[in-house]
Amino acid sequence: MNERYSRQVLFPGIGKEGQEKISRKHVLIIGAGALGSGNAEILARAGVGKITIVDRDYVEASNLQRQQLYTEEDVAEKLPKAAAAEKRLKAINSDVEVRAIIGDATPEMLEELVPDVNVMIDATDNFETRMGMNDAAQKYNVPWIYGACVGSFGMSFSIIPGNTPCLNCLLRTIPLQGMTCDTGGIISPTVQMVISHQTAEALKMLVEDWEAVRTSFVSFDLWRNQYSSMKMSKAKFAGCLSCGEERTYPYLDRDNMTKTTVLCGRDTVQIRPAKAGEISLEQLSAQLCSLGYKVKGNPYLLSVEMGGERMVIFQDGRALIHGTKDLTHAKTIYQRIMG
Amino acid sequence: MNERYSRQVLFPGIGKEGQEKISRKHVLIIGAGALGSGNAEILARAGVGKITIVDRDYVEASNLQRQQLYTEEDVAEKLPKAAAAEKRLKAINSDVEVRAIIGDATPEMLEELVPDVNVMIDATDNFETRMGMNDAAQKYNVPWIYGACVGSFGMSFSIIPGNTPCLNCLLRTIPLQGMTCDTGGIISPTVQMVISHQTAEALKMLVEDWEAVRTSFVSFDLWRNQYSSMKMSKAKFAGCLSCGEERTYPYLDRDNMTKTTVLCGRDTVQIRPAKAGEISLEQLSAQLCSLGYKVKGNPYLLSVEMGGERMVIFQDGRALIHGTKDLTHAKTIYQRIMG
Amino acid sequence: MNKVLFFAHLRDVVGEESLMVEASGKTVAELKAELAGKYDLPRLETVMTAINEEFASNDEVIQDGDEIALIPPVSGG
Amino acid sequence: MNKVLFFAHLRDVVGEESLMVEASGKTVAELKAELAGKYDLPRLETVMTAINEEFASNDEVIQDGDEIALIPPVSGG
Repeated sequence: MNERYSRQVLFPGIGKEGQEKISRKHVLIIGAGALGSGNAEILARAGVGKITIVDRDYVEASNLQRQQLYTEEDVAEKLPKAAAAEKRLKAINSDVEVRAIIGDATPEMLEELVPDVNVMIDATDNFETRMGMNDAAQKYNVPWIYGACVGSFGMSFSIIPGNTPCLNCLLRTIPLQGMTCDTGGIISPTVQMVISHQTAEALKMLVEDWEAVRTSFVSFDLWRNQYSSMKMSKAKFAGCLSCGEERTYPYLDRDNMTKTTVLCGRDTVQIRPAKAGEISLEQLSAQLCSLGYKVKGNPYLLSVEMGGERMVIFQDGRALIHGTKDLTHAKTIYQRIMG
Repeated sequence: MNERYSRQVLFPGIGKEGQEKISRKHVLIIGAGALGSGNAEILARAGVGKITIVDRDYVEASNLQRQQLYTEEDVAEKLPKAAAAEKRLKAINSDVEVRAIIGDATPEMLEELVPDVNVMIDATDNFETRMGMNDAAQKYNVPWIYGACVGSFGMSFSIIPGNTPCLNCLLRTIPLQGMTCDTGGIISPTVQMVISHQTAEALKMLVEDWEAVRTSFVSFDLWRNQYSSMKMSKAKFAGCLSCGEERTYPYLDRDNMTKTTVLCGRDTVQIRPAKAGEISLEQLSAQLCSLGYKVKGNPYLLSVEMGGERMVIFQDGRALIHGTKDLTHAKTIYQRIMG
Repeated sequence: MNKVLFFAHLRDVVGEESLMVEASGKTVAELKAELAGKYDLPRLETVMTAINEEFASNDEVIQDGDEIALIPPVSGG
Repeated sequence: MNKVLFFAHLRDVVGEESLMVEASGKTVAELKAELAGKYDLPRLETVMTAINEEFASNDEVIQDGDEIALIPPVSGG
């Protein structure tokens, strides 16, 4: 065994045998933002055989406060996050095979990637992608670890197909608007604590210590000194369309996904959420104002200035992003605000 | 305010005013190992005005599994940790003033550094240095944050002079042998969770949100899914020599520190612990054997091969390190095993 | 009586970490509807509920003395 | 009866996460001495003790039903 991993091999939960298992495993990380870069760094240092990391975004100045793989140089070069992550991960551990994918984790991509991996880590920033990951995990029997955070509040839950409840059991539907780091802010310690939980769970899964895997749903608030551990045995929903007996994997179906269209000749992208529903423009407006965005509106729509683009949001959740023709970029902007 | 910190300013616990305070503060980090490198990265990303980081060691291959500022190149160059940390911290955030000190955090050094800082972070690996930090913190009225970990087990406690109990109240004496990462192993998620707690507390102190500072002693085990929060109001000890009414700051006194002497012409350093006491050679031998060290012994002493050096430990805790004349290096080796 | 604990932004909206309410005999959904009306809380349908630190569905009936926690799933990452 | 919880390496030595013992009327120091003898536990003098999640000194007297946690300070970092 390599001297490099000696302190980890000394830990009885891993040992020599565990380290050998880790070195042969493949982890898929969806997202290379705060959670993604931190998870990837820890797993690369731990000597995971192969890491595939997927992200659609590039490195910006506002990422540096919490996204640990990136430097000021990456911002200056506007590197895609997946590419910048790959560069740093290789400098950290040249033993690890890193595959960086610059793109959106669509149902098609998940169906291609998930069957080949041992563990998947949630490091995305929206529930639509998470529900796709949840369905793919159930379909291909891959354990995955939900993680999310905003402000000083974070949460994590380990999902093992055939054993634990799944994310769709818990939520039953995609929340129409989740709190994101772009609306609620974030401090780096919160990110790190979610990562601690996710990577501890990942290591247990990689060494196949299934008994040690946490069965409770953890949530915590570092500023308010709260920590809660919720038992989940009653959460499994027999009629769940993702993990129940009559499963259909609804979130692997394109028809149930957010739709993005370029509006011809207008330098504008239209975003239509999968599920129509009424959002409270008044609440959203107050929230965005308090965050310092320039917001104008009437009872039917809101118009928000965001750097180079302007987003117009309608009551049914539909939006127009003016100033871009890039579908992925437009979706990123939308989900940053709408979750 | 810089766009760079926008997500942190959005968090109500920080805000614009908090960010300005952070940018004017000075944090002292004792140690640039696992806890030190992680704390330094988070605080540099958060935009702390000045960070002073002290470490006596250089980067080795076995550090890379958990010490997040370092790369394979730093190992190849055998860079001192403080210097390697400074290099990476500057690439991450050129706004932050970084002072790297390559050396041992002796009482003299602490007396020189502590009066100038706003917060001190414990990232050392032994109780002797911690007790010195504790005394210096009390003497110069500087809040500091204890943190430690081994295996999947970690702990943290915020110490505010004049308010909370101090480390000497809790321990009353330096533990003769603490569990270290060199004897019990360590996984990176444990390190990260201690760092999460330490940096959250540091941010509260830097923005002067004293009400939010955690008053309980946190300990947790990530592999065993335990989390405990111990109330500490009854822990303050009136007769404490570090924070009580008749305080003497015993651990700022050279006479109470471990003594290191080069034995003339023998390429050997003698280490004499501050406090004489009987250690169990039998237990220590069993522990070191199970960790894979070559150990020989008799009822009076143990002899342990460790890389290029050989350490001979006597029943009263005294040790000879053969194969070096470097006092600091010898002390490092000793405290790695003895805590 | 029942203690209701609020996590994340729910706490900011309510302005308290916890409230004492009379919820015995009500379902989780009924309690959520009542709180949503009183405090202008957004989208409580997808907020997870724990009764005595155990996950509870929206149709579970609350007993006297039960401690209820409302934990909103967040999407940041 | 009293439940005693063991953290970190103490748990490895004892082989259990917790034990039920009769400690009512004993001081923390007495309980430690008893456990140290029974399980070959090292250096319990500096192990921190919580009674019902509150720090307890070595001379505190344990009541029936108190839950005791033994938390060894560790030095790794």
